[in-house]
Amino acid sequence: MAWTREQMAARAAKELRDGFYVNLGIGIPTLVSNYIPEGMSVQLQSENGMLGMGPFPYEGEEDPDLINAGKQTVTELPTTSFFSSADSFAMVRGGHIDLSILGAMQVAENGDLANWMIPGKMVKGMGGAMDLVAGVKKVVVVMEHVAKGKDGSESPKLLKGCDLPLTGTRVVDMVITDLGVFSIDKEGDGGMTLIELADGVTVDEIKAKTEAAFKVAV
Amino acid sequence: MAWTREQMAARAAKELRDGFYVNLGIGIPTLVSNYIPEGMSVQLQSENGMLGMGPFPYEGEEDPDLINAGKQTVTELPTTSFFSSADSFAMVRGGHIDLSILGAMQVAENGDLANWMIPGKMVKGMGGAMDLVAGVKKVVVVMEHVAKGKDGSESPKLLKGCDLPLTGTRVVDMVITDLGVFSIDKEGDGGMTLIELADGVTVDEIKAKTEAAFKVAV
Amino acid sequence: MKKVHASAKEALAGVLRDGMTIMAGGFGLCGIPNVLIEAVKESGVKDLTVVSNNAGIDGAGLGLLLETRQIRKMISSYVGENKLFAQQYLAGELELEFNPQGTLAERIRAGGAGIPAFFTKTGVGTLIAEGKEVRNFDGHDYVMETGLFADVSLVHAWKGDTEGNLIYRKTARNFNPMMATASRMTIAQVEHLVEPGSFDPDHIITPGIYVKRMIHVPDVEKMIEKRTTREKPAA
Amino acid sequence: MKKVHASAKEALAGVLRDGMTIMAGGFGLCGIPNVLIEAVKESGVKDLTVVSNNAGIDGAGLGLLLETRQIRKMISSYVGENKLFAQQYLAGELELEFNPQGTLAERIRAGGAGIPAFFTKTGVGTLIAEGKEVRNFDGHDYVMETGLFADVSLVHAWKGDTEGNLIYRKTARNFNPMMATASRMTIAQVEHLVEPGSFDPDHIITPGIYVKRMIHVPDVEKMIEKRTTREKPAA
Repeated sequence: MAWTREQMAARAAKELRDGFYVNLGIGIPTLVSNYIPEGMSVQLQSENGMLGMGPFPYEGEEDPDLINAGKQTVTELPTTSFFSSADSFAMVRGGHIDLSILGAMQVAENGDLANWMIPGKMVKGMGGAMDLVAGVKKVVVVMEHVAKGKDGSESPKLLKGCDLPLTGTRVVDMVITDLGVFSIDKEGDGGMTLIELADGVTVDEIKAKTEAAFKVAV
Repeated sequence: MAWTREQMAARAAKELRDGFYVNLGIGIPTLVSNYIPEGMSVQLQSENGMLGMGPFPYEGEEDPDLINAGKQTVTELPTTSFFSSADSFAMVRGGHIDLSILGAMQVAENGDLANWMIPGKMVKGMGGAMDLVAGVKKVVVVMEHVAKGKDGSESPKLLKGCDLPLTGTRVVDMVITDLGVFSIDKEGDGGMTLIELADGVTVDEIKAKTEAAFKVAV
Repeated sequence: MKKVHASAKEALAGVLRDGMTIMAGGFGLCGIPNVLIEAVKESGVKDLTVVSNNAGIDGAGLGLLLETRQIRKMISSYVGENKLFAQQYLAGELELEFNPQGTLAERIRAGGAGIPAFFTKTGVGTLIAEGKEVRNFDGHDYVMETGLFADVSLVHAWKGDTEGNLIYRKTARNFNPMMATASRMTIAQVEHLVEPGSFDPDHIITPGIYVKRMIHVPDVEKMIEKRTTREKPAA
Repeated sequence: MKKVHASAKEALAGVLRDGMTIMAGGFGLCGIPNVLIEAVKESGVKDLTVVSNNAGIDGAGLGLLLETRQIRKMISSYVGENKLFAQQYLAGELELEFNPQGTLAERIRAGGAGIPAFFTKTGVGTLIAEGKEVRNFDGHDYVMETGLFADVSLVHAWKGDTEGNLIYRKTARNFNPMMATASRMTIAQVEHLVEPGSFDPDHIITPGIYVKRMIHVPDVEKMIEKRTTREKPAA
């Protein structure tokens, strides 16, 4: 049985280490904050200018001056600091953030990532995604294993090469899907390796739903 | 009779305008702050990270954390702000400072400036001088008209071309010496023009002590 | 030099002209100079190039200037929240230059800091790098990006003194401090206007040198784009 | 992650090696990490490249590491206050790379910000530009300078919380904030050590992410290089 969104987030949380500074994207990645192990110090960065992001506020305590990069109201922690967008992306681009967990439309077996535009559709913009994938030490993608069309058809998202416009080249270190976990040797020629299977999922099922070539080490 | 150091500083102060942000170099330029006209708002920048520099402290009130770019103890004003060296030179290089008044070893008729090293002598370094002359909107040099050797010989400091290593090329807008005031068309080909004489100084005296070609408009 | 003006209209007097470039601070609707934007709308100035991370939403922020078609071109990183924007863009009435958010922030900082160009690895190998110089430093490729400098910057601050020193509040800081440095004419709206000397000088984020004009907006409306809350645990 | 260490020696444990590059904050003797510098001296590490605006004075600051000949090369903007420096330099025992002060500050900021190179007009047409690329942007020449990144940065702050968030005092800020961002291992000495939550988060200059280790130096000695005063007006 494939992993749920919650299970994917819980799996992604296993990449956290004590003392890590982490940037979480919108969607499933946001859920990862619910799985930070007790006693582990993990500070969340929000690229609009905040380090040490707290949970959503209680109703009635929202502050319009205190939002995250998804424009949601959030709260402070004792560890919090605020800074400008230039300082925030100096932090991102300078390689100071340990881990970025984000969603994707497509990932290629060499680590190329596409997650910001579909030609022909209205483009909303890349926001901070290109900076994050270029700058953060380790990039983990969390996404559904396949894309589902309106007609119910399925198409692979783990590809030999992305056909959508790229967000970054050779940037993804790990992909967590509802079916399993892949590591990518983004700086070498080691390609993609399946390192974990979701409960009840077989290598054959993954092979059938994956265009990218991958080694198996489960 | 040639101007005194105080008179040169007073003359330089005439270049101040209400609302100006000004950087003053070490020596005679520092004296200019004594001649800011009553009622005129002029904020002094110190390139080590301070805007709105106050006078020297009263004895016993020196603060080791509060110094100017010449490493002298200074004081705060109600207008003061502090910032990093990177932010300070962003301010300088970005053209936000209206006026820099500084000393010089040599100035050429095209506005070239030399004030940081003499080959063969121990070099102390340029500090912030190169940034200031490159970045500040208007650069005024205040210096003795001629250099005096140990044997009493005199050599001109206003030259056709500097022979000492340069601090900046085509950077000086005005030179105030003990003998008079020169403007320089640093961006065009207008060269140097004598625009004021110190009391009792003649154009002929200046011509005799100046290597640079200059027009006369006094 | 009196920096404080009685109204946004007065603060903008003599600075607006058709075809000019304006920077506007804010991230989403957080920390936007909304009172100044409204005055730009009322001025009727047009053919604007606007540098701002987002384009407001329908009916608020820069969305106001889209309604009146005063904007010819946006330089932004994300414009997703604005239907009117999409409509004008798809109709070819609006130019759009996307910048990665960090590149946009750094281009503005560079413009204010006298840096005409810099290299970044953001966007290498993507559409963003097309037509730009790519150079290798120490084995990695970087793309050259240029500084941005505007005719006017509009910023929002929490507190300001009459000298122009500004302090921002929480994530309402965002693009405001860099934009304050990157124009010939920076105009700030401040929620709290105080006398010089009211601030600890170590707390000032934007030194007064950058702020040419100011207005006091004591009761400024602040909107929340995505109100998100959690439930209070039962007592 | 415990960042606070009991002593400078403990904070430096395992990070020093011969031939490494160290950044040291401060301007003159103002805001220098003197307790950490002393521990570097005691460690005996040698062949250091030190990035610092100045080289201390005889017997204080980086002057200590000159006495013991632990420095092979300085990257600075001004070294005028140090006779031992002059002596070792003229004897060819010490390498020296002068950077204009603003270029030095920006190179450090760039190194910390992931910018391998940038253009500045500072130094165009001077010795500083020799051997470097000069390029014209909009009719003006600029020289390309590269980012600086060190193995270790030593900084001094006024206050720090145990999370590593730092606040500086007056002009003791100077090069410390950029240097904190531009190394793999930033170690801070703080005069006041407090618990997280003690600071208004809008006042923090260096976010804790940049600080790997800290020591508390409650009674640190601060020297004044040029004591300059004026007379009190008669009462």
